[in-house]
Amino acid sequence: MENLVYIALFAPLVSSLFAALFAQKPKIQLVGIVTSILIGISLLASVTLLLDIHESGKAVSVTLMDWIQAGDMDIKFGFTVDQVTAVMMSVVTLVSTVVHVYSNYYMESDKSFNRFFSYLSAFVFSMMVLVMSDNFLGLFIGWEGVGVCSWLLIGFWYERKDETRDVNPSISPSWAANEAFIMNRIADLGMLVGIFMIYWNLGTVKYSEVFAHLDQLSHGMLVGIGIALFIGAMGKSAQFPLHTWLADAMEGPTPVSALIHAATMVTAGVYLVIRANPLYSQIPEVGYFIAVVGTFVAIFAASMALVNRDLKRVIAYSTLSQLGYMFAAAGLGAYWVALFHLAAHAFFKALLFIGAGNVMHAMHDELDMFKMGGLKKQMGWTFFYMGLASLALSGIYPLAGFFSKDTILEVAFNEHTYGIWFTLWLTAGLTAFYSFRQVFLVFFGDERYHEIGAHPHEAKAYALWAMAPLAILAVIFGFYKEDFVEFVTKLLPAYEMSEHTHHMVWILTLVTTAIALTGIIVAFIKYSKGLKRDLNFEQNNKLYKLLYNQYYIPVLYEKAFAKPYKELSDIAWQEIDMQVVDATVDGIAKAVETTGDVSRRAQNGNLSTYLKWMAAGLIFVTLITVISVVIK
Amino acid sequence: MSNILSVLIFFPLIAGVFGFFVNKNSIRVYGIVVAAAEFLLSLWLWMSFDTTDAGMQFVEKISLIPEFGISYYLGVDGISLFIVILSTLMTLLGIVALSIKEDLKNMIITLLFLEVAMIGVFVSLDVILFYIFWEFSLVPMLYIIGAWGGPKKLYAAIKFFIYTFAGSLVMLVGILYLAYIYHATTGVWSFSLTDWYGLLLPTDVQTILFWAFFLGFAIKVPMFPFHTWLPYAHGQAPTVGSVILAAVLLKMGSYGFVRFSLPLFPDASVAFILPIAILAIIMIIYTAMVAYAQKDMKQVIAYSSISHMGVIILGTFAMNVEGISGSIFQMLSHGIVSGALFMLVGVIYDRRHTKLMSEFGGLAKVMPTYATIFVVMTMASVGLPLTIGFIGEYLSLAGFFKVSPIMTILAGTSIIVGAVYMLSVVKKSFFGPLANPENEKLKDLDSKELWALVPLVAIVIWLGVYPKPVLEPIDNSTKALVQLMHKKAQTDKAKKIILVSKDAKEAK
Amino acid sequence: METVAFYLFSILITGLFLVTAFSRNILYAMSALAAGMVLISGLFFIMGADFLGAVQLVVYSGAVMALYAFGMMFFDATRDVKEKNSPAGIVFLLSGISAVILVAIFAAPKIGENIKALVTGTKGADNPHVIGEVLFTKYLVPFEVAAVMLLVAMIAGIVLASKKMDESLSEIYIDADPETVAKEEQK
Amino acid sequence: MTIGLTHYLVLSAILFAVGLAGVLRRKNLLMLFFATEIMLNAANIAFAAISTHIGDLSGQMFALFIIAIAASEVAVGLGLLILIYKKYGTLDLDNLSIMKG
Amino acid sequence: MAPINFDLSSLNLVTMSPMLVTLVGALVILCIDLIKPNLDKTLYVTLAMLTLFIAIGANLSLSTNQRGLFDTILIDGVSLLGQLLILAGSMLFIPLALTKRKFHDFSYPEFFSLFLFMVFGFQFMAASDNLILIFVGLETGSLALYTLIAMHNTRLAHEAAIKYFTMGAMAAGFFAMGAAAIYAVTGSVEIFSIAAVMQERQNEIGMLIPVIGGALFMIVAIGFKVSLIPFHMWTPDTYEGASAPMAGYMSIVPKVAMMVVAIRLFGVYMELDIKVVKMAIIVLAVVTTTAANMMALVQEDVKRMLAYSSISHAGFVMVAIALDTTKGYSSIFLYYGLFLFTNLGAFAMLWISRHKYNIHHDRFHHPYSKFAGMIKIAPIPAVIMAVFMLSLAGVPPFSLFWGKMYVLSAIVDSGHYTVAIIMALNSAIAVYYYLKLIVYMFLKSPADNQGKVVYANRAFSLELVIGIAAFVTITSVFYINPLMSFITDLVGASGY
Repeated sequence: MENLVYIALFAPLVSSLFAALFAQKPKIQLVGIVTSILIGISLLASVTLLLDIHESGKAVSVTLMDWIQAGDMDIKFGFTVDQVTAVMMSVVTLVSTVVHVYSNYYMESDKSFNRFFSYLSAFVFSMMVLVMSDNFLGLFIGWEGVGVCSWLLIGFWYERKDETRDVNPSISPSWAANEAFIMNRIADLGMLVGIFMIYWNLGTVKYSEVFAHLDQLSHGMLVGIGIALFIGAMGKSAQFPLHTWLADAMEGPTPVSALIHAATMVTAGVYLVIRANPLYSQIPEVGYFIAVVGTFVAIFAASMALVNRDLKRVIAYSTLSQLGYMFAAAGLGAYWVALFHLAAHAFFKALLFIGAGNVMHAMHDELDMFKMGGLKKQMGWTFFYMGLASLALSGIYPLAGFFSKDTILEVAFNEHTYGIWFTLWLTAGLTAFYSFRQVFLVFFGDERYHEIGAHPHEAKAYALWAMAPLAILAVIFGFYKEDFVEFVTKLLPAYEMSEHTHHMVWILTLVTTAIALTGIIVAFIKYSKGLKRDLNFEQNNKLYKLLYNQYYIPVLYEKAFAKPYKELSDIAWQEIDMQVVDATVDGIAKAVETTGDVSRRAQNGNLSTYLKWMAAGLIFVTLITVISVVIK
Repeated sequence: MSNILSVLIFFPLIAGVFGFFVNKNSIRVYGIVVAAAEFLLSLWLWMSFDTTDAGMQFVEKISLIPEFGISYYLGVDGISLFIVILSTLMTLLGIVALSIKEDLKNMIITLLFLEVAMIGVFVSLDVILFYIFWEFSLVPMLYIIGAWGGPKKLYAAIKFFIYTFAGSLVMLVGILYLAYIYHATTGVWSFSLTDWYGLLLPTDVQTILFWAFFLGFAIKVPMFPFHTWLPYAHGQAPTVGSVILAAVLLKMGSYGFVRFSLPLFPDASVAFILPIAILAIIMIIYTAMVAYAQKDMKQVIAYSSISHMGVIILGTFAMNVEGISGSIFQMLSHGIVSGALFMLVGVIYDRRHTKLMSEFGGLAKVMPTYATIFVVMTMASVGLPLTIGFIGEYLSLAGFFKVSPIMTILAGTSIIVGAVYMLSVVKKSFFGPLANPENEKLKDLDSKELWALVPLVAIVIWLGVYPKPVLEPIDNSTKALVQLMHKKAQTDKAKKIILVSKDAKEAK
Repeated sequence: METVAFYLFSILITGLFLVTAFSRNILYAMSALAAGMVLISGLFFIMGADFLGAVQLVVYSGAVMALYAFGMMFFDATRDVKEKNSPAGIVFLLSGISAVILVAIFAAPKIGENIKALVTGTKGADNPHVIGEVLFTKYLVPFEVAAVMLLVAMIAGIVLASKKMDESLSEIYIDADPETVAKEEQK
Repeated sequence: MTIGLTHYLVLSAILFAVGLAGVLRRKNLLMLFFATEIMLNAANIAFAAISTHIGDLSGQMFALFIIAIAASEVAVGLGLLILIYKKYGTLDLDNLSIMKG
Repeated sequence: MAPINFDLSSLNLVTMSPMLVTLVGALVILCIDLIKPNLDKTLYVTLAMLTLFIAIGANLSLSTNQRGLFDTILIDGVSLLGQLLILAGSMLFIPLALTKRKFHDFSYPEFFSLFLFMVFGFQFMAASDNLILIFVGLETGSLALYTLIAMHNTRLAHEAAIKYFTMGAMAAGFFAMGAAAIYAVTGSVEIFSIAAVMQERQNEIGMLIPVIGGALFMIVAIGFKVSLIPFHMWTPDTYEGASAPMAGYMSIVPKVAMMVVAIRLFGVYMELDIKVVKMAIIVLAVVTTTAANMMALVQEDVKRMLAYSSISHAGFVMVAIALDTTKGYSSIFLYYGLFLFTNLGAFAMLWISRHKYNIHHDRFHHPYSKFAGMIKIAPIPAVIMAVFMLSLAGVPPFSLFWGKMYVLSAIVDSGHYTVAIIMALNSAIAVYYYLKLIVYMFLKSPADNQGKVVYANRAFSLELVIGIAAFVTITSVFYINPLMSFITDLVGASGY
């Protein structure tokens, strides 16, 4: 068993190092193949572990070696594969495998093909460390590791130059990469603080020991730890107000978006909350706060997706919105529900992104949906996949999204948090609308792509085949809900609906489905026949502009943080460091020298002056004695 | 070989003198061979070092001036061992990477003399001996900056010299006062540190002495607001000068805090945690901002050094094993990482004769290996886990969290602001289009540079993943140190804050 | 009698020395100095320090003044000297304060009453015989050293005033261009 | 009113001040040397008076040696003056100010 | 007239033997010149060396704490140390006469004779506690010294001699008046009996005022000789005008002699704990060190800079007098012992580069720019000069560091922390101007026509002296202990 753990963990690392060997060489197809196979091996190992744990019900723990030992701190590289981990591992490796295979197609003409695979596999490794670690600091390794890989991958096309926000809202890949990294770092500080609190209060950072001794801590301390860890989660999962990086992260190659910014990395925050469920279940008020934040992000992000024209950004906002759902569930104590939605979302959202990748290829990297349309003809399969994924996203029976999202709404209802329920319900409608707005704009209507001279074509067969597993899972995953619940609740607290909710389930489901359908229908009416732009509306409607400009938050951040920081830095350097601190030092030196220069004037070469000074010296010495007598 | 420390000190000295007789054309090889031999000797020191022993090892004591209690007293423990190795390593790599053509012979001989002073500082257990090496280290550095530096080299060199000299003179007065107290208490003169450790000082005396020593160390570290010599020194120094300055010389200050201030004045150290932590936090945040404002790549690294040293100081004043071990480890890590970064800046400076980031952009395309190593070092610098940079920073901050959570959070912003300026360097220099036509023909790293940099990359990752061989001896000695401090502490506050680790408590 | 003599002498000495210090004419100044010296020897006689008075008369008023007179002739300084004297204020201030300090030192303890012979020194201040005895016992060494000092002064005077000093071996001032100088140096 | 020691000492102080004033004021070196003689003579008076007063010979001896010293100084001083007179043709000390600063 | 009888052995003539040796040496040189003129100066140099050598021998053979010649001569540890330093400094100086080029002063046989007379005078200053003998000795030495300076026979040397002489004459007046004031209340001119009287009557205010006033006048006279500010004004000019070795010599030997006098005289005050005098000395010393350092900063000529630097060193050492501890007094001798070699070495380096033409500057012979890029032209001299500079700056492990450390330690031991810190920080100012020379030598490019200029006056004896000085400066750590215990024993034995 332990070997499987190591295989699952290190196969991606080997894969990454292998690819790194050729990082500076021109494309070698073998690299793509080998890495895909190695990730596939990791997938096999993960699934085997999953099944094994399913059978045995026992977690597998291994300790690789010592890491940090200082004072009373003893941190080892330890890995535990339990139910939650196994699910996460399987999801991660599955999506990773698909994305690796797909990337062979997507990146086929990129000159940094090998480098890309190196980064991508490194990401998988980091993600595996993140989910498999048995302690908070190990999690933090993965946490930062995925951050770096994300930075590398967002900035993959580093050579592109900076644009203004009007031309490219993300400015440039390298800019977006830095933004992502720094925003994550802000949150990581919170996480680090949480870890410090845990260490100094419990003397360990190992999950099992920490959770076993939580009762030793005061409530206030628990709240503190809970909030600190959640701040960490907010960064990685791009929750408000640290959300802006996610949309900008779409500058990375599309497979990256599929893997990192949809299926895996961004869900790390949710994973953390789920993992720390013994903690959060003791502090429901923090949980409620998390739920509220999640709910807010859900509708907030969905609203931005309504009007955006950028194919990938829409999906990014949708991801954000779905992450909100997950947090809502986790916050309300329904950890398995959150995990279930996490997995389901990973499948259909990755599918959606990969589909978007196909479209981009066809459109020569054009992302503006207003310049597409009618692609259904040329790209039947892609249309099929994306449509399927959109349906899943909208929560239409019998697709995976239906089960997961519906359960979240039920939980919200069950907790009597009707506000949350209502908001999420409304968001479901919005979700359906923007998903299908996208589908219709891209695949239906008039063929606007001629204007940009694109010659759309379907993706290669193996790429399409690679998408199949995701599509299949997006369809069938929902039916495994019962098994899933049974499996994970061995570890996570079982969440039981109250009697009342049980009675209401049917009504709730109907209501939810209804609003989803409404969304789809509205989208159909508005966009299936082609694009009719109301320029006046686009230019003058305040709400439209607000949404289109992402509530002006990026601009606000630019103005409120980035620019002042830059200016303050300049002041710190030019005004304070140079003019005050250094000038003081130089001033002292200067003063000494000036004093010397002045006093040498007494030495004017004239003997008479010298004699006078000597006589004055007598008086000076007398004065000193007199003064010292007087003072005494 | 029980006198290995003497060998370590005198081998480069003699080799440096012999260097005068080596032909100019062969001096480079000579330098590399000598530095490599010295490095191997230091590795041998490590190999024969008993990692379980927390006390001083390889002790040598020869009375020099018995009249005044001054002796030639050497010893090494876990705290100093690795800084010694760092010194020899950085000297070796510095010589390997030397790109200077002019007066190469003088440079290599100077470096060897500098090595003597550096090792001497870290293995001296006699305070006067320590002071001698401490002061003497300024001279070769002055020459290195002044002779091979940039346009403002003289200003920079003299500023460096006088500033640090002034600080250490106040420290000298402190040393003499402490010796006087020792004499007054015991009736004999002694300058051995181990003797002084046994001295219980009244708190008001501790306070005076603490600040006297503080000034010497703080200028060397350099702590805000005594830091302004550093940007000049780095900005003007040749690559090898910056490398050694950042990697080793700055560590003298922080080493001094650990070796002197903490065990000699535990109560005063505890009493002044607050002001020093405030200074450290200012160092961290403020200098990070200043670094962000820089236009010169080397200046960024220079200011980043100050920022990182802030974390080290904070860890030192955490008064618990975690923090102090962390800060010592961070000294090593900063030594390696900033040394490597300075070398990297030197690489591009050799090619383009400018360090202004506005001249660059898109370098990753023409110099991929260079960019890769730079990014690795950047990541180590910003404290990415599994690189060497994380462990020290984490432990230092974790240690200080026990003292003050709020201040630790403020100090913890170093991981954010650090990322801001480092990533902006990477972005400005390596990313974006290759706008400047002068950059199009740049050559990637040559073998000489690779030989210098690859070992550092290896160390960065090795110690990031498996720090135990280094951290364990450090930790052992730190435990002993903290225990000593706890034993010596007189005020209740100090007793409370100085935190002896559990296993040390049990052992007692 | 003593009182009258003292005041007379004091006033005269002070006046003469003031002339020495402030006269524009060297001759006057020197004459006043010589006269003052003579009068001081008079004071010594009043005090009963006869030997000292005699020495003062011989050495000072005789030898020293003769030397000065000789020097004066050499310098051809019989005419009025034009001096750009320093501002009198500072001079008077400094010397005035010095005088005050001295007076304070000497007058403060009412020395007249306080000073006693505390040490059994050599008695007989008025006896040249005793002085001779003391000079060749107790002060033998200073006396010999003083002899050496006078020898030194003699040699110094000879050396400094000799013709050999007219041309310097230590320094050659030339305004030639640096290259010639460098060549010169290289020889 | 008898003339006590104090009278002599005050006279000595005054003469010292006169000599000092001369030293400080004079620019002609020869006349400046005159003034230094006044200062030494002032000391002589003090020594002689004290010596007489306490009946101790050391004071007189001191005065004696001061006279000897004064004589030697004159010799050396005149030698120097001759030297510079030959070089500069004047004894004004204002001319002797090449070295300064 | 009754004959005066005394036992010759009671005179204890041996106490005078070192002085007699120098006196004889001086007279022999004088006589040789009279008998056979135009002998080569090497003869006189060697004769002078031999004389000094024998004098040192005579000195070392003396046992401490004896008086001789009617108690006028006092041989105690301090006087032995003082004489040793005077003789050693003189021995180091004399070989510097043998230069490659011919200079005016050394061409006189009288020079060497006068030189030995001067040493003779200074020896008496160190070996007596009789104010009369001190005064006579002082004047003997000083008058000879003025002459020696003038004999260099340059414009500047004449000016230097005149300035030194005139101020010296005034200082002599102050010395006399100070002695008179002290004599007035104590009735003695011998320091040991002065001390006894003061001890007896120390509570009488009428006693204290003249005693303190006398001390003030003495401070002026002593301050003039050891060049404390503001009595220092002659120092830079005289050093600049005198020949380089003479300047180096002046920065040590006369000062040592005067320091011994100061120790004897002010030691009485310190012993009785008269705080005002202590205060006056400390303030003067601090002012001296600080102001001299600041003025040295702005000099353009190395010799002048070294002049100011020796003023500041004198101030630094002067503090030790006010401490009244054995360690303090010992550290004075240690400091001057080390300073002797380093500073004379530095001046000798200037001497080696002295040439007769005013090619660098119409006034300065040793402007900084002359040494630019010296490391390229003459690496070993440059390194040696740098060693001297670093030693003067107090950078370990060179010799003066130990001196500085001992003085500072003595200051700290007696509780004057502020003074210690001011003095320590002063070293930081001082290091700037020493570094300036190093910067010129090592970090600047040589001027075009530099050529062999830095070697202009090179000769074996000069190299030997510099070699010895450099050796002593560098290897200090090995002999500090015996030296220090030697000094401490002697000083302690003298009751200080």
